Amino acid sequence: MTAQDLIRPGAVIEMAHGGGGRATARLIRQIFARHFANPLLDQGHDAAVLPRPVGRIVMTTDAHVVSPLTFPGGDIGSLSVHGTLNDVACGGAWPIALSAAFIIEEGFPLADLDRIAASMGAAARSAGVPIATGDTKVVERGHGDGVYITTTGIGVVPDGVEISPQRIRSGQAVLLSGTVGDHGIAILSRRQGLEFGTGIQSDSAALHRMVADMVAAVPGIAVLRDPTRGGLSATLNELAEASGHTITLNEAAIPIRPEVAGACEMLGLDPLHIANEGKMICICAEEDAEPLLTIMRAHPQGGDAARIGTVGDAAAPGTPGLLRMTTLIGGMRIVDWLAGEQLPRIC
Amino acid sequence: MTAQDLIRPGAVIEMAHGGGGRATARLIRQIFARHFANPLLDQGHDAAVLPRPVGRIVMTTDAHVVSPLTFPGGDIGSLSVHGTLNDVACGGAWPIALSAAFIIEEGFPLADLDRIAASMGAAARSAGVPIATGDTKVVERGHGDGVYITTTGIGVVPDGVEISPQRIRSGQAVLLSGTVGDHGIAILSRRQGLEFGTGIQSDSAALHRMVADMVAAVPGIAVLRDPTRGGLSATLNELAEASGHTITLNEAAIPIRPEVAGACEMLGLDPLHIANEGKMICICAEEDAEPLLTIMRAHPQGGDAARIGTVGDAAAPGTPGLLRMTTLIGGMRIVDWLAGEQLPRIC
Amino acid sequence: MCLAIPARITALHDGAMATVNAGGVTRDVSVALLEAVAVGDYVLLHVGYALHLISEEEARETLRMMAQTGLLQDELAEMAGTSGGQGA
Amino acid sequence: MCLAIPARITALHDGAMATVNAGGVTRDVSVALLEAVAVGDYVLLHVGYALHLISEEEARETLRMMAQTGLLQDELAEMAGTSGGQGA
Amino acid sequence: MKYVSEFRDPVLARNLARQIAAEADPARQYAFMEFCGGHTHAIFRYGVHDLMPKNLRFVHGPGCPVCVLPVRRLDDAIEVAEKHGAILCAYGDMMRVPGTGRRSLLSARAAGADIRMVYSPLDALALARENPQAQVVFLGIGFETTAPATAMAILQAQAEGLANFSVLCNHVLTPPAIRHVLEAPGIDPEQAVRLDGFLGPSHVSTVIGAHAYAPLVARYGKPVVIAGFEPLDVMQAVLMLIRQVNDGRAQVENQYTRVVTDTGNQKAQGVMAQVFTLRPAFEWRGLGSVPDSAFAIAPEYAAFDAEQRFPISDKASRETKSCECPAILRGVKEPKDCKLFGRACTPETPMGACMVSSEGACAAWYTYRRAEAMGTPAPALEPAQ
Amino acid sequence: MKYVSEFRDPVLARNLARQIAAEADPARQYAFMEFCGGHTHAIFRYGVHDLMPKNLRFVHGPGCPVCVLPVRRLDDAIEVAEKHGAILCAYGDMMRVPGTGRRSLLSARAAGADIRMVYSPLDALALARENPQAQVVFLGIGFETTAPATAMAILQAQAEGLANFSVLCNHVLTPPAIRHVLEAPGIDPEQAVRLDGFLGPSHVSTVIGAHAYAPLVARYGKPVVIAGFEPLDVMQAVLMLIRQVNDGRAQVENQYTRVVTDTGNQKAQGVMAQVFTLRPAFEWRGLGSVPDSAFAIAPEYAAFDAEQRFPISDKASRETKSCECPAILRGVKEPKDCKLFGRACTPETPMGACMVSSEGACAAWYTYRRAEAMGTPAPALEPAQ
Ligand code: SF4
Ligand code: SF4
Ligand SMILES: [Mg+2]
Ligand SMILES: [Mg+2]
Ligand SMILES: [Mg+2]
Ligand SMILES: [Mg+2]
Ligand SMILES: [Mg+2]
Ligand SMILES: [Mg+2]
Ligand SMILES: [Mg+2]
Ligand SMILES: [Mg+2]
Ligand SMILES: [Mg+2]
Ligand SMILES: [Mg+2]
Repeated sequence: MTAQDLIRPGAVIEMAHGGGGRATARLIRQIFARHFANPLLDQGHDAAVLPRPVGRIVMTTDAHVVSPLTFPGGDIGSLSVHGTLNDVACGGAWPIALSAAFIIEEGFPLADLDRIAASMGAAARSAGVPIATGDTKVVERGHGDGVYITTTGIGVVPDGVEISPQRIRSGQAVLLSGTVGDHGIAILSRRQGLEFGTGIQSDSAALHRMVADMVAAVPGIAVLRDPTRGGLSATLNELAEASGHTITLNEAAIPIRPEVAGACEMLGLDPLHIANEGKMICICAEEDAEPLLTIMRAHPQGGDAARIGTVGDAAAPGTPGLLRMTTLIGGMRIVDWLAGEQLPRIC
Repeated sequence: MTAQDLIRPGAVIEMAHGGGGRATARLIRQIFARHFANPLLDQGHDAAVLPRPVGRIVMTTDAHVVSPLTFPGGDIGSLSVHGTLNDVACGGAWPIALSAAFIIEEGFPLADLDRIAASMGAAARSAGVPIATGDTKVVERGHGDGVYITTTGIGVVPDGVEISPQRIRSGQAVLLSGTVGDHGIAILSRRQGLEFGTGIQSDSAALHRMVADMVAAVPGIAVLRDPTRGGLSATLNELAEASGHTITLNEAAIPIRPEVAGACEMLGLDPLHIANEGKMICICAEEDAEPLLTIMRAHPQGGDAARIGTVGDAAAPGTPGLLRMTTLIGGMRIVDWLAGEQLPRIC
Repeated sequence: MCLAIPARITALHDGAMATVNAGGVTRDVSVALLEAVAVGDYVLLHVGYALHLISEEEARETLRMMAQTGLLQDELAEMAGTSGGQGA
Repeated sequence: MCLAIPARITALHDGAMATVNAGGVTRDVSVALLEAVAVGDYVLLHVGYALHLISEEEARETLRMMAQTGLLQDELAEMAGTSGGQGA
Repeated sequence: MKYVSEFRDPVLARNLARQIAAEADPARQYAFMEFCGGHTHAIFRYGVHDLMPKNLRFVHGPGCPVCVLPVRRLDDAIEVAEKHGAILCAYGDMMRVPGTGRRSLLSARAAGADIRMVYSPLDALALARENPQAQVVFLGIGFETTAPATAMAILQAQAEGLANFSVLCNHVLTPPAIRHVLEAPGIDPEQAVRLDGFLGPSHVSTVIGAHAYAPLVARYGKPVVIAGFEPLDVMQAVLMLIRQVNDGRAQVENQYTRVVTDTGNQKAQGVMAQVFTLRPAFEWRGLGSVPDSAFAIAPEYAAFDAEQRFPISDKASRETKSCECPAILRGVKEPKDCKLFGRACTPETPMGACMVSSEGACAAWYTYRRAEAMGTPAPALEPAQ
Repeated sequence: MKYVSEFRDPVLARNLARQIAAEADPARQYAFMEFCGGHTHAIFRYGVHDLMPKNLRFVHGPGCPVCVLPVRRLDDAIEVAEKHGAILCAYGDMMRVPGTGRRSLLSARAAGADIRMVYSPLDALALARENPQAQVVFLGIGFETTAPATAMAILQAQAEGLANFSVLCNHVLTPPAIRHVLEAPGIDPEQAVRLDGFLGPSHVSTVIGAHAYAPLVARYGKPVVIAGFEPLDVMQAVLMLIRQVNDGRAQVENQYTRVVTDTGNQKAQGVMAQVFTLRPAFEWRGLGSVPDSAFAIAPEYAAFDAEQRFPISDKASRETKSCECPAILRGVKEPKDCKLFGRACTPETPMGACMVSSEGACAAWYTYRRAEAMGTPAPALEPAQ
């Protein structure tokens, strides 16, 4: 039986595809194994055996529940690869393997699943990282949202690299690899009931190659972090809190596409709260800032890299570090965490 | 703010808990970090850094979507630890770290989440394996089923251990570590609309310690596999197909609790299709069978271990291996994969 | 379509309902299709209804006949000094 | 509650609807609250309705006054040979 | 499990096998039809075949209600759920059966219809109570074993005034079907199956009683031995059939005396008589139209009749082309005679009902003995002892 | 973005700051109330404070419809969704506002109520069209800016004959609220806030026109300068207010001439007059009962009035105890005067509406300047230039 037999017009996921019987085996073989094919996955065990790694291991996981499943610039398949590779890269590590667990809703079109798996396989291949093992579950209609994908990534950290918020120090530079808010606004533009037209594409991309070059040039980078859910503000607030230092941004220096700014004006959103999926924050010594920006800009994902702020004084003992910003007009304000979920507003 | 503030009576998961802002940070801190506390997780990064491992790495992942979330003998929290540790053990490996990704439905009681996280933390501690990193997503009401947990495990395989269906040979013995069907029947007994009374408890348990002893004694074990979803029949059919060998079971030798047999009679189910979550199939050389059974029986999880079958001839080239069984009355039949999902029937 | 299993009545309830135990599994079922039933009786259970009483005596007799059949044959064969029926 | 943004009308449709472009973002909105509107007009957009036309001329005048205010002050200061107003 | 395990005993099985081998006349061919799918299932699941002499053949009869239900009736059920928005309740057995265009209840559910698997009509009643704003339709299928429970549910609904409960009634009757198999109307006598006797239904007989088969035996001169569903029951009944054939007798005999009496369950018979009425004829898959072979809901209970409540459309229902189920159900073909068997048609991708029901002949052959059926070498059989 | 970016220009901001510093009389204290939450938001988000002289104070007024909506009206909305099973449509702004027992629309949704966030009343109309079997209720809140859209939706529903659409109308009016702040009825004059003038509403004024404030200015002798919502607009309007104060003038002036005219949008005014009727009085959070300050749906459109359609119960709605919102909304207290501010009450765990709305004074202080408000040392301010 070929994939075409399984993915015939109108065919959808049924509970049987998750029952653990032959239907499950066939689904895995005809969709996932076909699109992800690589020597590790092809071992066909419940657990993949990887060669002995050279260095410390980094491990990270992310559940991807994006809606809609396909959006300008990507889909949940490629996103689930990029999102996890970037977290591995945030550890200063080179990714060596991914796992992928699918939770699929009964009734989900097999053709859509095939498309998503193809995109996921392509993203992993283009990143050069195998999807080594996986799992497939089917849940009843009304207990899912098409498909959820949890990817876990492992990588190897070169010796001498010690990425940690504890290494944040006064006077360090805060770099950002490109424009803010592209992913979140691309998603919002396709949300039911909110559709608006825009040329904005998600920035979803794998950053491990750029990061590898950065780490090779400056092993002493203090922090790498991808500002995903909760945006720049959540990520930098976390770092300010964890490090006990005030971080001051310069609003005028933060790269943003005009359409993203426009959509934020329309929906009453702060672009600093909007998710990114192909951006990296880097905190480094002042003297490393320019060399790192040069390296970032040499990568397609870092073309708009900019220095967006500076680490300030350590906060008073017992008080957390603050994130603040010099505004466009030269005032100063706190940049707070997003309170609750991101809700478009009219006031 | 203490956990008691978050988990106040009647408090439920809201979308904000997944928004990536302070509510997410607090949820993670007050529930997950509290129950899972260990030095790796406490690094507090998006990616955990593990010490340099000694040996090849094994990686496995499983999405857990069990309903009901709590069942006799366990809950989704402990199950998600055991299920993945057992897959690591199936690689002949010693588990060194777990990741845990949560997909939580809006409206899910925080007290239930706390209980599940506590059970998960306890299972990981008792297994001696840290939950090194995690992720939390919240989906809208009607897009989940309380909570789904995807765990990924990594482990280290001792040199010389090569678990693989390709090493199955004629004449090898098929061992099973205990009774079949306990988990699946414990779950079914609590399914809505099917409730029946039974003393059956899920067998959910971590088997890596038993496996470590087995592998230490017999590094040449051909296959280890936990017969979970799809039961003994799915797992052994997979092995028969992958190895190209016929496997013959002896129905009279397969351990089964009387209540499990009774429930299967009542629902018209085949116990060989029912899921187990604390059992291990081992295929080994004839002469290793008895020593391994002795080791298994010395562990609380292997008390009922038995030899249940024998690997037969290699199938004709181009035809897959078959799984068959000498029946109770001395006839012979094929044991097929479960067709479709497991449906209680009346005929 | 006629899957039915033997179960023992362990309790009787209002509305012609009863609790039964089938091989260690308990469930509430209807006994409305039976004329009379008592705790301890074995019944044949089908789609939530008890369909018929099971006769312990008849069951024993059936088993006795099965046992005897084979034994008789063996004994006859032994007596005749030849081997029994050839196993299929 | 009064978040409203400037947008340019790019097309007019039946039922007093129009497509607008706001900073590169397009959306269909109602222009039923306006007396008259033409493609190319800038309008103030609020909860899916165009609320008022924006006057380019007035906007330019406002900006001119802002620019002049400060400049005037600087020039006066320069003329007087003293420094300008102290920044807060 | 009492009354179960004893009847799977390997020592007794060996005894019975020896006795059968001893008594079967090597000069004869024995062809026995097990009418019931339950027997088919037991024969395959326990490998009873392997304990039988080579000159004895089981012919698998039409006694699986899932298998004989015409596609049209399943299409109706899907329509009731999809077009009329009812909550359709069905037994697990029905969920995977392919209707027209290979659509099943499961695939209709995957596509959004509200279809629930139930274990008992009592569960459907409970759903009707819990969802007063919805229509709850119970898909009633089965022989005389199952029909009384459906009738009871209707009486219960009436007593409770449950106005949102109804039954799509497809209950069928055993004796008329046996008669039909024997008469084989319109079938070339050369093509009709040669039968030497019947394994009589187990659980149907608990309801209708052993006497119900007497007129058939008298008329057609074929022995009927009512047999339990455990493998030893089947073997003992085979022995009893062999003896009747060898003796030239044709009688109703009862192997399953622990549950089957001569007159059956008269209370259950009464309930069926009250709630149901005989359809003048009913379409059986494989058998065609069989007179007096099915129940409809009696006019007094029309309020609970889904066929009355919902305007069920005329539609072009289609059996899968080249599915040989009809011939197999009449006992004149075997699954291996079907071109689709084990290739296009498997339990995961069934083309006919006989491949879905675990009592269907095709499913049984595929699941338990496909190596033989498909002509690949049968695995070497260890000695049964 | 045209008409936006220009009004955030740092060079012009520096110019305006210098001019204000130059013209502000160091011997005076200036207290200007920005009536609108939109101004409050702009002042905090852009740090306009930091560009103002020390003797100038912004007093944050009651012009945030989310903040002034009494808990009772929110409880009603939750009741309509929970008890009457309606699909309740609300702007994102309302979703997190705590009602009685800290229940919000979001928590009611998490508990199962069907509550949808909409961006426009047109979205609510679309939902009513798509769900003909459900009741769709639009929670209408907002000032004169927002009310015309609600009125248009009602007219559209009428034109389409959408029988399942209705509006829970909470629209409030600006001039009566300004009058109320100035009169401070029942407030000890010592406690009443001293104001030197008003930043007049931006977008309300596009609808009602600049002339609408003339009677207030005439009667109370306080200058009003209508100002745009961009930071430069605010700064220029402040300069205009300082000049009026310095000159001893009290006039309506219009800084926001690019959108605000003397007479406003007369078509919008006409639509409001057609669909709405004035309530004799309406309860404002903080202000108490304010005469002639809100719209109800006119009797001609009663079919679209959710207050008429649903039997909304009398209930014991409760504001959070010790929440100082009422005093803050009158301008007589500041968030830092509230014991809960930044401790029990934060944007994640708001105790009052002023902490939820991004236009609320408490949320603005917490989000943008809490270091100062909570007495921890303010972060050192880099020079504005
Ligand atoms: S194998 Fe399939 S298609 Fe062929 S007769 Fe059987 S059910 Fe019909
Ligand atoms: S801080 Fe909270 S409780 Fe205090 S006045 Fe503001 S909203 Fe009310
Ligand atoms: Mg992660
Ligand atoms: Mg990530
Ligand atoms: Mg798995
Ligand atoms: Mg859904
Ligand atoms: Mg990250
Ligand atoms: Mg796994
Ligand atoms: Mg597993
Ligand atoms: Mg994450
Ligand atoms: Mg649910
Ligand atoms: Mg496994």
